Amino acid sequence: MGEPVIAVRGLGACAGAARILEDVSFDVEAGEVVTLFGPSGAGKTTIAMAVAGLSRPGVTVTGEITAPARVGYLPQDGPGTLNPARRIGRALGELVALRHPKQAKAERRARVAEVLRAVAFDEDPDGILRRYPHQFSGGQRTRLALAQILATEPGAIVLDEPATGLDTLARAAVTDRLAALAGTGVAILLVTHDPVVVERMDSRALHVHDGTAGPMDPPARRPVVRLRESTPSGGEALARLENVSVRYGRTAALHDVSLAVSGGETVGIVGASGAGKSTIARCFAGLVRPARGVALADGVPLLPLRKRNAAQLAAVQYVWQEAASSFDPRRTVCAQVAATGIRLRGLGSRDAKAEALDLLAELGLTAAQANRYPPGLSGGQLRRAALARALLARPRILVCDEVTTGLDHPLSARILDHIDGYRERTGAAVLQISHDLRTLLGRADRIVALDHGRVVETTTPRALLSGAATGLTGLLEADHLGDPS
Amino acid sequence: GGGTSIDTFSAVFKGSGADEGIDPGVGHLFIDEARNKALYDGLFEVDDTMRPVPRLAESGEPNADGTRWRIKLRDARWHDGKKVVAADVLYTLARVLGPAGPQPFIAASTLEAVDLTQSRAVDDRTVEIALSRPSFEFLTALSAYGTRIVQDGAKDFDHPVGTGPFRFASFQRGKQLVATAYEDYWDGKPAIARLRILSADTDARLTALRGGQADFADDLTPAAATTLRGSGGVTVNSTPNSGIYYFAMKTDRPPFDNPDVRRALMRMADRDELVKVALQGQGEAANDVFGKGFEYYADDLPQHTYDPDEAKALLRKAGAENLTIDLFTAPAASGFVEAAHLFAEQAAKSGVTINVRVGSGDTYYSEALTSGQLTMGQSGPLPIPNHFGSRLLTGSPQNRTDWKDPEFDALYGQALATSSAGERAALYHRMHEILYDRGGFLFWGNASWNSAASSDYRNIPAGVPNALDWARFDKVSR
Amino acid sequence: MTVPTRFVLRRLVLGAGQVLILLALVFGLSLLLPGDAADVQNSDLFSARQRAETRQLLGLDVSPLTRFLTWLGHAVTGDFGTSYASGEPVSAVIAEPFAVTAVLAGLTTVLLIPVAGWAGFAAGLRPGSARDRVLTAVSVLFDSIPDFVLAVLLVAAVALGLGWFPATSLGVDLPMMLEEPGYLVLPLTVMVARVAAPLVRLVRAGVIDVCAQPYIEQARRLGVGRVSLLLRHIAPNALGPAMQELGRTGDGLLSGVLIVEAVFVLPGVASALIDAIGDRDQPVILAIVLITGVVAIAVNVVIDLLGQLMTPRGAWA
Amino acid sequence: MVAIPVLVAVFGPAFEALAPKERQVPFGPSTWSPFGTDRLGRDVLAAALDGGHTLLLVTALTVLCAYVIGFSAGMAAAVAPRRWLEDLLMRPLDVLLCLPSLLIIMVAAVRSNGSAVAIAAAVGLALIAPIARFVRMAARDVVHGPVMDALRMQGESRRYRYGRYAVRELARPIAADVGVRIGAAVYFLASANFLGLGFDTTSTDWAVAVAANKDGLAIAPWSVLVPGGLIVLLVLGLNLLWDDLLADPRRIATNDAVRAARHG
Ligand SMILES: Nc1ncnc2c1ncn2[C@@H]1O[C@H](COP(=O)(O)OP(=O)(O)OP(=O)(O)O)[C@@H](O)[C@H]1O
Ligand SMILES: Nc1ncnc2c1ncn2[C@@H]1O[C@H](COP(=O)(O)OP(=O)(O)OP(=O)(O)O)[C@@H](O)[C@H]1O
Ligand SMILES: [Mg+2]
Ligand SMILES: [Mg+2]
Repeated sequence: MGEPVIAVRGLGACAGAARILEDVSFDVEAGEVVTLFGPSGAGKTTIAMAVAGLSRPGVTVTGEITAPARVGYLPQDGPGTLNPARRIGRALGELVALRHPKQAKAERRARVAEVLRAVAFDEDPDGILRRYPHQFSGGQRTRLALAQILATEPGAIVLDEPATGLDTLARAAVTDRLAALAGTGVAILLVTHDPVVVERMDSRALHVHDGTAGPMDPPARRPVVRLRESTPSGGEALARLENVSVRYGRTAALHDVSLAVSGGETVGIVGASGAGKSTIARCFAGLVRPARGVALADGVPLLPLRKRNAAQLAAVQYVWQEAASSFDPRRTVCAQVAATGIRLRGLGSRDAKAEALDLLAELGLTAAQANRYPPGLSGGQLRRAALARALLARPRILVCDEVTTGLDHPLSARILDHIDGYRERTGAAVLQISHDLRTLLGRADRIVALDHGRVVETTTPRALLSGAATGLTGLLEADHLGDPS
Repeated sequence: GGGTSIDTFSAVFKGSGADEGIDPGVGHLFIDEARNKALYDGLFEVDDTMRPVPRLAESGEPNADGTRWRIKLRDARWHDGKKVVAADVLYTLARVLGPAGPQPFIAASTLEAVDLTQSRAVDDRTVEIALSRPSFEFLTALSAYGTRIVQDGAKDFDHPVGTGPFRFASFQRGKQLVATAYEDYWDGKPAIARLRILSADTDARLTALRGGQADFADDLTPAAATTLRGSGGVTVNSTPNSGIYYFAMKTDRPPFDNPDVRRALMRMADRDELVKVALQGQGEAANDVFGKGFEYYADDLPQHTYDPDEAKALLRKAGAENLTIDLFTAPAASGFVEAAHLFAEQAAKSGVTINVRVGSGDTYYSEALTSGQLTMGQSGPLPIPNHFGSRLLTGSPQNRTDWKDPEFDALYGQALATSSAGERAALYHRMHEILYDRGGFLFWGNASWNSAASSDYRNIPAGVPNALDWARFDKVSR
Repeated sequence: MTVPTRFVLRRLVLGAGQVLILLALVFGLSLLLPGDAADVQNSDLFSARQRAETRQLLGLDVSPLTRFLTWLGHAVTGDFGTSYASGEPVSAVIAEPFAVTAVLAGLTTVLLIPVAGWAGFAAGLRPGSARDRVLTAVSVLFDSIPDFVLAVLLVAAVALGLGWFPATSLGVDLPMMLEEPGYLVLPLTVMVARVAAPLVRLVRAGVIDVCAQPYIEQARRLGVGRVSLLLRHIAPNALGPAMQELGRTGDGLLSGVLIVEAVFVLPGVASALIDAIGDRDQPVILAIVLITGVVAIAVNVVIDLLGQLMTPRGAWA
Repeated sequence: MVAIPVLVAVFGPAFEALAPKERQVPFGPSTWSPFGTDRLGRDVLAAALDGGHTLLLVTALTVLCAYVIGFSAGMAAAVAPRRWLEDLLMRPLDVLLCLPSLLIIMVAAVRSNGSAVAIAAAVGLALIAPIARFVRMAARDVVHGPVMDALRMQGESRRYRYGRYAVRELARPIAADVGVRIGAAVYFLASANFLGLGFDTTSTDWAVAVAANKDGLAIAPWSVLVPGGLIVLLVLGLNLLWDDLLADPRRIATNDAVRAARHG
């Protein structure tokens, strides 16, 4: 073997007095895939950024890193790397041209289509090319951000959670593609918390834990799906969509979707990236106005967000898919979480703060972390803070858009336990949007599958596992769930 | 004189945009006058003491009672070669006394006494003008604004044909007049072959002169004059008694209907300080009578002095203590607002509160004519009889002090009808005494008029504005 | 695309209304000034009777509303009436001012965009650097020196001191000016300095903000060339606010250029307007405001259109 | 840098009281300070000491009021969910934008007898439209971003969302803009005076002084340079100060970390 493409020696990092990383060393050779695997807040992003040659505000990095001058880097907040003012086709075309300046237009177009296919955009490339980033779903944007990197064909890539928000099929496609890329001699450093990715990539995994990185045993056995004893309440549906259709300009995102969640029930929503899951959530949150149909809470039509009063706001809470970008960067996380309590429940600021800190602690955030500004927290930490912010309102309807992406298994279990506990205590209706079918199977009372904006299946986990649900077999197989164990 | 000819001479005057014109019957701005002076001639023009001197006329003689004036014309030619004849004079008079266009003829009121039906051409070069009432000051009236002679039958005043030293070439309103030397000018061909009269704002006039884009700049601020004095290659002319600054008390309404209040005000003004500050020292204190340095000026009257205590006493006498007065002013001329505020400070020493009200400079004089108690103004040089006639008679169109005094009116009528100049002077003196004692005008300063020219030239015009020697470029030489 | 067409159409329809309101407002304001054209023309020498005659001859004795509507009716047919002050047709009065201003404004814009763009980017790309400090200081300095001081100093130093350029354009008409561009150098310098100063600061602020965005970092990392990075990636996101400032042409042309016109004796629209206001010459005032208003509103439409195109976040509707 | 003009403005009047009151020769030497006298024969330094507080106060208030209104209008337009609402807000402002500001100021000055309040209001009025357009443009992204929705969902008051969050988020461009507007406000009157549109030129207000004394630029340069210099210092200083204060969020995180380190 030749020289490693990426060599990290004695990497340390500290933020103020806190040590984030300690003596991390590893190599990535050409054609090799190294995954950094570990719990949220362990320091994975810090390592990835260091390798990509980026400094993190407030963090001082020590140690020695050898890496090629040009490393393709996908930050954890992938969508943020898309220029909002440029059409995707143009943006990718430009990057392709960087690599092949003399290419003819047609060839270039073909190359762009190829890159898009690599990140699992199969259909209608023309329509896609003309769109601006804000016209895509969260997962689609992450993939587009990845596509930008692939378009430049770098010799080394650092990817921070590329599979966030990807459905299992897309995830499979993307990981396969990355594996193939490694086959062409590209060195890949991958950050993930997702054991499936680790496994599929056939990579060398490093376990990042408390700021240290060590070799890892083959990924832990994925937990066996344990089905929840479903207790269908059968009562009046608390949250309901009636024949809802949503359009974004000329793109139709939902067609005639009906859906009901009763109090005390968890309904999981699954579907390919771009299927319309977030749009459903946004209907409840009052962020989009259905072109047809209504969203109801307690039988009463939901108003657009800006028209809701405090009680109505508190009743329906939504956890953003891109949690990090829903925080005001200039105000401490704790204050932002507490604000919910102050505004929606009329708590005093001291009480609200205490309650916020308690809740955050329960979700695994220390007081010190909570008192930082958002840029000082890891992606997973912010996601939990976003959940806390919603929970503090004591909502009757909680809509979670991929709250557990980017969280390692024990932590996500803890989060979901908390949500379950809350649901049971208060009889709230919970809508869980997730790509993590495995987890969802164990948590949801019912699962709604979406495809191209239509409900294709509404089923229970049990029925699903028993193979009765045909619409989801693809997703199931991609997650190796096809064969019930 | 006599030297080489001057190719092009550019003189820059204070411009006024679309207002400007070259119709000699209506133009009333200084720049209009400068242009008219280049293109036309009047029968008479006034000299620096405001005494009429013959120009296109050779002489003017009244009959015994001053009701008919016989005027002999000079042997002069129009720019188109025609001779100047009596009919031209009669046509000019008929024009300015006839129906006006959108812009009135200025001389309509000064020449109001002319009786056209009785006037006639005696021969080609003699004209007899009849007046409806006697006036031995008629020649002064004939030298006023708007009286320059136009050709008989002239209609097109956009392409003027005059008798003046320069021949019209082109005119752009608000920008420039170009004129060329008229070889057959009766007073000799000008040395300047091509004369440009340009209009520009105050600062631009200074800049243009300093930058060599203009050879002559008129109406410079005191500061500009000071600046230029310090720089070489430029000669600054400062003509005294060229602008008379005043406060005008409306004598027909309280508190100024009481002569003692007027007397008090005359003692409330520290004229020296006003001149020093408002006129930046470039002028002299005035003495509440108009026309220092002009014919008939009463210069034997003792100077009114600043005496706050005396003013207070007078006010007490008038029962007008703790007086509050509105002083209406506007940035209509340089130094107005400054003078108003300064005067307010000075008056405060006599216990009088003066509220300075600042109006719009564009319409100030029209507004000030009728409104307010105390207004201010500046007057260009004007023959003293004209000053009396246009501002101080009961029916005067410009009666800024609403001065209505039968004794005064009678004296004026008597003066006009008096053929002896000495006796007239005595009557005017009487009138001055009245005004000095209890008139409505508080004349506080006689400003100098600053103009400057490149030192390359000689015989640069430097008369008081409105007078013969002001803005006369036909004698300029190298 | 059909949607922007609709946007433009609707804005143009609204624009017609805006111009109408603008004209009405300006007319109303001009009435609020004391006196009228007859009063202004009245010098120290006219009597009240003469003024009344003048008023009648100018048609000032009819009600202002009638005057306004009559003017408007004629203006629609392209006839702007007759100037009160000079008695000439308004179109003749304003032709040269507009030509001068068009040249001045056109050249300024041509120079402004590269100057302000360059300086704004140069400063914004390296905030805190010496270059930035200098550029910021210079632009703030230009912004805080009154234009007339700048103009007068420039004239004193460059024209009178060094004699490089003529100090004023006194008595020079437009064709001559174009033949001998020396006349335009100083006025343009002042204009560009004045207008560019605030723009530089807005561009700089925009650039700094945009450069901190992850998509710019990413583009840079992916090896996008400098030029493309500036023009295609940073500029569209950073220039919005600065363009809004550019959109102030309406008032800018009318009042901002005034100083330059006055100092350098350039007979442009601004001086023409001020003269007309001074003369209470309403036909001329209205004609000037009509034309500049149309231009300004059109420019605003274009700028809003560009703004939408450059940052396509909101939907057309 | 800001300190000098502010100190002069605040403490100036006290020192100014020591200056001789009688008028000297305009644009001449002065008995009291080396800067000579101004157009009115007052000591230049004394006038400058006296004129700061009005300028500071009037400009600050004018820009503040214009900003409050312009900001609200621009922000409301940026937020407006309906096109017609936005048009309702912005189109009248476009008209205002085309309105010759000098005409407004002239009318205000003449109609109010030169009252400072009326003139300041006119200047403010002239500032509103550009501010509103600017704010609308700058705010469009911010008000439609997820943070704004999140704050809304938290029930944060409108005042907090727009008054605090949006302002903070827009602080940098707004600061740049405020600087521009202050410059504009200060010199509106000065320019108007330069052109002889004329108001009361006897006040000692720095901006007015610059205009009133411009005649003397060649013979008594200090009469323009002292008040002018103070204004330049003020505007320049404010801008540089803002630049330092308005760090980006990442800087805040850094400072935060440094603080944390210091405390243990
Ligand atoms: N500016 C900062 N000041 C203090 N601590 C910081 C700062 N930035 C990051 N941290 C802390 O450093 C730790 C490592 O963060 P990092 O983003 O590398 O974690 P991660 O492994 O990527 O987590 P996740 O999976 O949640 O993204 C976290 O606990 C985070 O709170
Ligand atoms: N503003 C928009 N304009 C146009 N199209 C949009 C817009 N937002 C979303 N879409 C499209 O609507 C569809 C549904 O989007 P949505 O965000 O609901 O997907 P999703 O199921 O949440 O996907 P993901 O798992 O990637 O988050 C997608 O195809 C997306 O491209
Ligand atoms: Mg991370
Ligand atoms: Mg989504």
